[in-house]
Amino acid sequence: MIEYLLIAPILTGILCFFTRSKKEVEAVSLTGSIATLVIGLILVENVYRQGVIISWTNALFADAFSAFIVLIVSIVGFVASVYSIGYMGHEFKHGIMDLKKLKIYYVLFHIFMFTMLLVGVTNNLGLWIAIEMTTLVSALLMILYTKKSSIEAAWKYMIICTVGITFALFGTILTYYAAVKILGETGDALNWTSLIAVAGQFDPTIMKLAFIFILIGYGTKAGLAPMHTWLPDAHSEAPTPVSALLSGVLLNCAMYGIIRFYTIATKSTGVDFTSNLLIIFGLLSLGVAVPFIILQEDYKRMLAYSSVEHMGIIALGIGFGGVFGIFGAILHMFNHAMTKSLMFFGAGNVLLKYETKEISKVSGIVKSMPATGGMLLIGGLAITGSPPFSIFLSEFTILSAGFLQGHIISSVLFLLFMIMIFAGFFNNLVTMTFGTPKPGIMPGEMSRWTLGAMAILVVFVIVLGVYIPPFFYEMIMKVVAVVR
Amino acid sequence: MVDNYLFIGFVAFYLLGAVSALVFNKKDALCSYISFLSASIGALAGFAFSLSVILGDTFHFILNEGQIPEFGFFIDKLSAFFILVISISVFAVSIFSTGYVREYFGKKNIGYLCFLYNMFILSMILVICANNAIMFLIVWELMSVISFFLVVYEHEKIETRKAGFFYIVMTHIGTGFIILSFLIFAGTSGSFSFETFRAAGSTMTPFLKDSAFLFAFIGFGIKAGIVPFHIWLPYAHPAAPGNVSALMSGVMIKTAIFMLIRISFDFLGASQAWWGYSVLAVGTISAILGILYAVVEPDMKRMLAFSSIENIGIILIGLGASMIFLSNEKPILSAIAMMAALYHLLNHSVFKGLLFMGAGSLLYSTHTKNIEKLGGLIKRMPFSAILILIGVLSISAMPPFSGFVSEWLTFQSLLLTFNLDSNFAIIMLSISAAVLALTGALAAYCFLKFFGMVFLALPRSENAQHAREVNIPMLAGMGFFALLSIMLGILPAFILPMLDRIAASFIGTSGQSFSFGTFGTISIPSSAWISISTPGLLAIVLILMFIPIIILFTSKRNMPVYETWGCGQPFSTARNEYSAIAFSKPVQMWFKGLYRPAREMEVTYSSQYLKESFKFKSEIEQVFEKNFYTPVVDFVMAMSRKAKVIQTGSIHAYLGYIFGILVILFMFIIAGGS
Amino acid sequence: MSEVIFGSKIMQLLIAFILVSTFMILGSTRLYSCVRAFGIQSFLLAFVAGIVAYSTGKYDIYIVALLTLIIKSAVIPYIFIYIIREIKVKREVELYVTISPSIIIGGILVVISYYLIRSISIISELSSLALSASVSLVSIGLFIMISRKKALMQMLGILVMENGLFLGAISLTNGMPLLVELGIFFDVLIGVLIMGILIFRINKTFESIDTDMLKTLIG
Amino acid sequence: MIIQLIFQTFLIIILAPLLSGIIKKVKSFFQIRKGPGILQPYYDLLKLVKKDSVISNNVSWIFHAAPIISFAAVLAAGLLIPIYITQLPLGFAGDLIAVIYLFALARFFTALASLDAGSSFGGMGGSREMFIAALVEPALMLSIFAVALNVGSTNLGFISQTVSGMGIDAMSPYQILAFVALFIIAIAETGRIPVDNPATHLELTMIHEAMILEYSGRQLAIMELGAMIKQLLIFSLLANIFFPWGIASQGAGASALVLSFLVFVIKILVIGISMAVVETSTAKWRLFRLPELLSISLMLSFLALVSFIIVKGG
Repeated sequence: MIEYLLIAPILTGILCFFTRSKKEVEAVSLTGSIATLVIGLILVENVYRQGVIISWTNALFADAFSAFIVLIVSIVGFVASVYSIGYMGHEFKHGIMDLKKLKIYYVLFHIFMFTMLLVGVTNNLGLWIAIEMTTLVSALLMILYTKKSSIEAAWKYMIICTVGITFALFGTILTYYAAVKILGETGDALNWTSLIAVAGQFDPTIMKLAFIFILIGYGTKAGLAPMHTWLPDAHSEAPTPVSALLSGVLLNCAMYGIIRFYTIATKSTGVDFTSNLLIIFGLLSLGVAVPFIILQEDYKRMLAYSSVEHMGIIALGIGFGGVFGIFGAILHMFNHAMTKSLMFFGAGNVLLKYETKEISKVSGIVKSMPATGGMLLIGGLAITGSPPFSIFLSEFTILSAGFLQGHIISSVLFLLFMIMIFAGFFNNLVTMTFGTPKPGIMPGEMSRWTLGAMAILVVFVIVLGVYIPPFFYEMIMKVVAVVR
Repeated sequence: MVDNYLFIGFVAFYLLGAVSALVFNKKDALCSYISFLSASIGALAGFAFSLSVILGDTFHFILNEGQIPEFGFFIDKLSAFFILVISISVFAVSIFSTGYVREYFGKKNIGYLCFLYNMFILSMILVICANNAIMFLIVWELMSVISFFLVVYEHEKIETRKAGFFYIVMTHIGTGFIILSFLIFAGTSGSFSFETFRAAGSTMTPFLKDSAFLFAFIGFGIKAGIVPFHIWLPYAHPAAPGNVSALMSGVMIKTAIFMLIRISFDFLGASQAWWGYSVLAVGTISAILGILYAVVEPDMKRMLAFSSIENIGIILIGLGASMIFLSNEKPILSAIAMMAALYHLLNHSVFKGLLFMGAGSLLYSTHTKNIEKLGGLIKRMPFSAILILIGVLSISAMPPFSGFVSEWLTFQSLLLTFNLDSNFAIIMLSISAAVLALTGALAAYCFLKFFGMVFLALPRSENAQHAREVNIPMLAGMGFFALLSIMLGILPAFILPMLDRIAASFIGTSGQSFSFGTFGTISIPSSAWISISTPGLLAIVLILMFIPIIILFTSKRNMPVYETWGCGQPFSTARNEYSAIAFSKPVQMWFKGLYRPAREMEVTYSSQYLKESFKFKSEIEQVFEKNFYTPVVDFVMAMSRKAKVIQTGSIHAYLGYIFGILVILFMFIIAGGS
Repeated sequence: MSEVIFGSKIMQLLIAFILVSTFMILGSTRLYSCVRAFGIQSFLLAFVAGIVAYSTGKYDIYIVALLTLIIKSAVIPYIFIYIIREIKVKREVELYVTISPSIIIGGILVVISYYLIRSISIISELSSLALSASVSLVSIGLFIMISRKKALMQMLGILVMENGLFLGAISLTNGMPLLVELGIFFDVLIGVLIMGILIFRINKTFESIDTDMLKTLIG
Repeated sequence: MIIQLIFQTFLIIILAPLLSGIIKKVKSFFQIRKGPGILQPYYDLLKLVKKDSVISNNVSWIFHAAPIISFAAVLAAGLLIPIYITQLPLGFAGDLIAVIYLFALARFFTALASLDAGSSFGGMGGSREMFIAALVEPALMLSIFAVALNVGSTNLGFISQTVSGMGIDAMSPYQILAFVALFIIAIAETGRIPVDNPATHLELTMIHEAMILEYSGRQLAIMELGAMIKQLLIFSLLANIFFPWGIASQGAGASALVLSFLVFVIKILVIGISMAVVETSTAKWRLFRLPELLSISLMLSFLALVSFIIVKGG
C-alpha cells in the first residue's frame, strides 16, 4: 500500500523526463498527481479504518499522524500540480522557460512530492534522511530560474538548512543512544513503535540534549525563529507552485519531525521542559514575524513571514498541550497548508499580471482580476485568523487551550501579536486589492487552471471555517491520541 | 408552531435576496428591486417573529448538537427586541435603497452591493441569535467583515480605503477583547455555550467577574463607538454608501449594546456598583464629546456619525443608571432606567436612520457632503425638507417627537436616584444629568445649524442651485421613518408596556414599572406625581396655535415682499449669509481647549482700506487621535523598523543566530535547569 | 579485555588527533591546507571506525569505515580540489575572524562542550570523551562557517560538522544501523555535489564565490 | 376646570405686557428718567397688529410657521406652571422638564426663522441664542435636580404644594442657592442685561432682537408677545417653586383664590423690580464672558445639590 504511494510520484517523475512536448508533460504530471492523490486518500482511509499499517520490514509505516501528513501532502501536491499547468504554461508562453527546463521542473516537482511523502511514512529516525532529501530537491527547484536573487536564496537555504539538519541528526543519534541503552543494538531501536513503548525509561538528561538539537535542527527547517532567516528568501524566490509546497507542506513535514520527537522526549524529560521550549520558540516566531509583516514591501516575502508566524502558532499549540492545544495545532497544520497555498497561488497570479513583487506597485486587483482578487481577500482574511474561515477555529482552539492550561501571559501575547499581524497584513492586502489598477494592466484573469486550483482551496477554507465533518474530527482526534 | 415558520421565513428571504443579487448580477435595476424587496419582506417577517417572541415565550434550538462549532440559536425577549429594531430599520432602508442605488447604475456592481447588503442584515440577526461563544465570534466577525466590504464599496477613493482599514483593525482589536472576556467565562464554565456562561456568572470569583465585564465593555465599546474608542466611527460611517451607513449607525452599533446588556445583566447580574458607574461615566463623556465634535463638523455624514457617538452615550447613561440601581437592589428603578435606554435605542435607530437617509438623498441630488456648499434646498426639495425636519426635531428632543420622550425618561430615571441613600450615586447621576442637559442643548444647536444651513436661505453653490427632489422610493423610505418617529413620540404609552415586559424578563420585575392613564399619560408610581402625556402636550400646542393664527389672519392684510435687510446694501446674496462655521463659532470659542482650532487667514488689499479677497481656513484637532492613537502607531512602526535589522542578508549572521541559540541552550543545560 | 583497554587508549589518542586536525583547519589561511586537514580528519575517523569494528567485531561497521575512507577522505577532498582548480579562486581563506581569535574561540568551544557532556550522566569515560569531542567538532564546524567568507569554506564547515556527528555516532552507539548510515552517506555526497553545482552557479553569476556578494535579499 | 384653563391662558396673555411695562418703568426710575407709561407695551403691540408685515423674498414656510409654533409652545408651557393655584388641570400632561423643552421648542423655531431670511444678523442672533441656551441648560437642570430631589418629583404643582406645605422650613440653604442659580438663569432666559439688552438695536450686540429682525407687523407682535409671556412664566416659576407660600391649593375657596392671586402679583412685582435693579446696576457683558456668569450659576446649583445631601444627612 505505502510502496505504491511512494512509487507513484517517482514513476511520474521518470515518465515526465521522457515526454516530448508541453502537452504531454502536463498530461503526465496531472495524471500522476491525481494517482498520488487517490492512493494517498485510499491509504488515509485504510489507516482511518484499521489503525497502523506497516510494511517493508518495518521500514515504512503509517499511523494516524503519518496518514494526516500524507493527506496534506497529496492534496496540496495535487492542487499545486494543477496550478503549475496554468503558471508554468504562462512562463512557457512568454519564453521564460524552455521545454527542457519545463520537463526538469516537473521531474523535480514529483521527486519533491516523493520525498515529502517519504517524510510522512518512514518508520524510524531515518526520517532525517527524507527531510534532508527534501532540502536537496527543493534547492534544485529553486535554481531553475538563473536569477541572481534565486541563486542567493538557494545557497542560503541549502547551507542553513543543512546545518540545521545536521543538528537534527545529532539529536537523532543521541536519541538512538538513549534507546540503545534500553533496547540493545537492534534496528528496531530506531522505530517509532518500539521507541514510544520504552521512551519512559530513557535517560532524561540525554533526551534533553537530544530534544534541543532536534528542536534547533528541524526548527530550522520548519522556520521557527531565530532559525527562520532562510525562509523568506527561499519562499519568495522559488517558482510560485513550489513556494506553495514549501510553505504549505514542507514546513509541516519538519513540524511533524519535531512533534514526533516531542512525543518521545516528553515521556522521559517531563512535559515542562519540552513544552516550555516550544512555547518560547513559538512566541519568538510570532514576535519576529510582526515587524516584517507590518513593514513588508514584497508580498511573497510577506506570505513567507506569515508562514513563520503560523509555524510559531503550531509550536504554541503543541506547547500549550492538552487535548485542545494539540487538536488545535494539528488542525492548524491542515488549515495553514490550504490557506497559505491559496495565498501563494493568488500571489502567483498577481506576479504574472503585474510582473512585480512590490506591494506598492500593485493596486486594484479586484478590478483587473476579480476572481483572484476576491479569493485573495478571502485567503487574506483567513490567514490572519478572522472568522468565518478555517484558521480562526484552530487558532481560537489553541488560544483557549493556552488559557485553560494557565499560560495566561503567553496567550495574551499570542492574541496581541495576532492583532498586530492582522493590521500589518491587511493594510498591505487592502493597498494591493482595492483601488484602480495602473494604466497598462489589461483586465482579465490569468488562466482557468490557476483559478480552478485556487477555487478548490477556497472551498476547504470556507467549509472548515463553519463546519468540521465528524470523520475529519475523529481523524484529528486519532492524531491527538498518537501525539499525546 | 408559527415562530419556526417566521424565523425560517425571514432568514430565507434575506438569503433569497443575497442569492438573487448574484443571479441577476448583470441587470442592475431588476437585481436591486428583487433583492431589496425580498429584504423588506424578510424585515416584515422578522418584525412579526420578534413581536410573537416578545408577547410569547423564548425561542431556541441547536442546529448541530455537539459539533465544533456548535450553532445554537436562542431568542428571548431581549434579543427579540433587537431583532425588532433591526427589522424596522431594514424595512425602511430597503425601500429607500431601491431608489438610492440608481446612482450607482452602470457605474458600479449593483449585484455585489445587494448581496453584501442582505448578508450584512443576516449576519446582524445571527449575532443577536447566537447562543454559543464560538458561533457568536464567527458571526460577529462576519458582520464586521461584510460591513468592511460595504464601507470600501467605493474603494476608488483613497480615504475610503483608509477608513475601511481603520475600521476593520479597530473592530478586530475589539474582537480581541471580546475573546478574552469569553475565555474568562469559558475558563469557569468549561464550555462555550451561553447557557453555561449564565451558570458560570454566578459562580465566578469577583475578580474574574470584574475582568470579564471590563474586557467585554472595552471590546463591545469599541464596536459601539464609545469615547475614547470612537475614532473609527466618524471615518467609516461617512465612507459607506448612504443606505449602508443608515444601517451601520442605526443598527449595527446597537448589536454591541445588546451584547453589553446580555453579559453585564444576563450573565453577570450587574452585581458590582462600579460597573454601573464606569458605564455611566463613559456614557456621559461619550455623549458630550460626541456632540461637541458634531457641532463644528462641516461634513454632514461625519456630523451624523459623531452624533451617533453622542446617542450611544445617552443610551449608556440609561444603562449605567440601570446597573447602579440594580446593584443597589432597586429592580423597579433599574427596569425604568433600562426602559429609558432601550427606548432611546429604538428612537435613535429610527431618527438616525432617517437623517442618514436624508444625508444620502442630499448627496444624491447635490453630490456634496459639505454643509457650507448647500442652502435654500427647502424650495427645491420640499418633501425631503419636511421629512428631514422631523428627523431633526426628533434628534434634538423637541416635544412631542420621539427623542423628547426617551430623553425625558432618561432624566426621570436619573432623578429617581433620590430613592438611593448613596450620596455618591446622587452626585454622579446629577452631574451626568447636567451634562446630558448640555448635550441636549448642543444637539439642538448642531441640528438647527444643519437644517438651517442646508435648507434655508439662499443656495451657496452650483450643486445646491441645481438640486432636484429625490425619487419616490427614497421619499417613501424616509417617510416611513418620519411617521415612525412621530408615532414613537406621541404613543409611548403603547411602546413602554412592551419594553416593560422585556426589561422584566431579565431584571426580574413584575413588569409594572409604569402606570398608564388617559391621554396616553405615563406616570412613575415609584415617585410621586411624575407624569407626562405627549399626546396631551401636542393637543394643547395645537389648540393654542389658534390664538396667534386668529391674530394673524383676521381681516387679511397684504404682505409686501421685499429683499432681506442687509445694512442698506443694494441686494443680498448667498455670499453675505451667515456660514455654518460662523454659526458654530461660539461653541468653538467656548471649548477652545478641546478643539485646539488652527486657523489661517489670507487677506489681500486692493487699496489701503478695501479688502480685495479674504480667505479664512479653520481646522479643529481630533484630540484622541493626535494624542493617543498616532503615538501608539508611530511607536509600533519605529520598533518594527528597529527590529527589521536582524534580517541583514548576511548568511554568516544567520548562522551566527543558530550558533548563539545553540550556545545559550547549552548553557541552559549546563546550568542544569529544566 | 586488554585489547579493549588498548583500543580505548588508541581511541583517546585518535580523538585528540581529530581535534588537532580541526584546529589545523581553523589555523590555516590557505584553502589547500584546509582541505588537506579535512582529509586527514576523515582518515582518522575511518581509523576510529575500523577500531570500533574490530573491538565489537561487527562487520557492517567495517563497511562504514571503508565508505568513510573512500568518500570522505578521498572523493570529497578531490571534489574540493577540482572546484578550486576549475573556478580559479584565490587560494587564500578570507576571514571575518582572524586566526588567533578563532583558535581561542575554538578552545573555548571545546571546553564548553566538555562541560556540557560532563553535566550529562554518561556511563563510560571513553564515550564521554568522544561525545564531547564530537560536540566540539560540530560547534567548531559551525564556527568555521560563520567566520570564513568563501562559500567553499562553508561547505567545509558543514563537512566538519558531519565528521563530528560521525564520531559521536560511531563511538557512542557503534554506528547506526547500516541502512541509516548508507542513507546518511548518500545524502552527504549528494549534498556536496549540489553545493558544488551551486558554487559554480554563484561563481558564474557573481564572478566570485565570496559570500559578501550574497547580501541582496534583506528585510 | 375648562374655565380655569381659559382664565389662566388669558391671564398670562394679559399680564405679560404689563410686567415688562412695569420693569421698563422701574428701570427708567433708577435711571432718573420719566420713561414710558406702564401700559406702553400694550400700545406697541396694538400698533404692530395694525401694521402690514413686509416679508423677505427668500423666506420659506418656516418663516411663517415659526411665530405660531413658538407662541403656542410658550403658551402651552404656561398651562403647566402654577400661577396662583397649585392644582393644574393639565398637570398630568407635563412636568418641569416638559416646560423647559417647550421653551426649547419655541426657541428652536425662532432661531430657524432667523436663518430663513438669509441675513447675516439673523444667523448671528440665532447662533448666539442657541449658544446661550446651551450655556444655561446644565445649570438649569442641576438646580431643578436640587429642587426635585428635595420633594422627589418634577411635577410643578406638586413641588409648590409640598414646599408651601413645609412652611418656613423650606428656606433651607440649598433652596436659596438653587434660587440664586435659577435667578441668574432667568436673566439669561429673559434676555436681559448683562446677557442681552432688550432695548438695543445695535447689530453687533443684540441677540433676541437680531433673531426677529426680519419680522414686522403682526408676526413681530406675536413674537414680542411670546417673549413677554415667556418672561412672565419664568418669573412665576421662580416665585412658585421657591416662595410658593400663600398659593391656593386644591379646592380652595373663592376668597383664598383672590388672596393667592394678589400674593402672586406681589411676588412677580418683587422679582421684576429686583430684575430691573440688577439690569440697571450692571453693564452688558461680552458674549464670551457669559460662560463665566453661567458657570457661577452652575457652581451655585451644584453647591445646592451638595448642601441638600449634607442637610439630608447621608
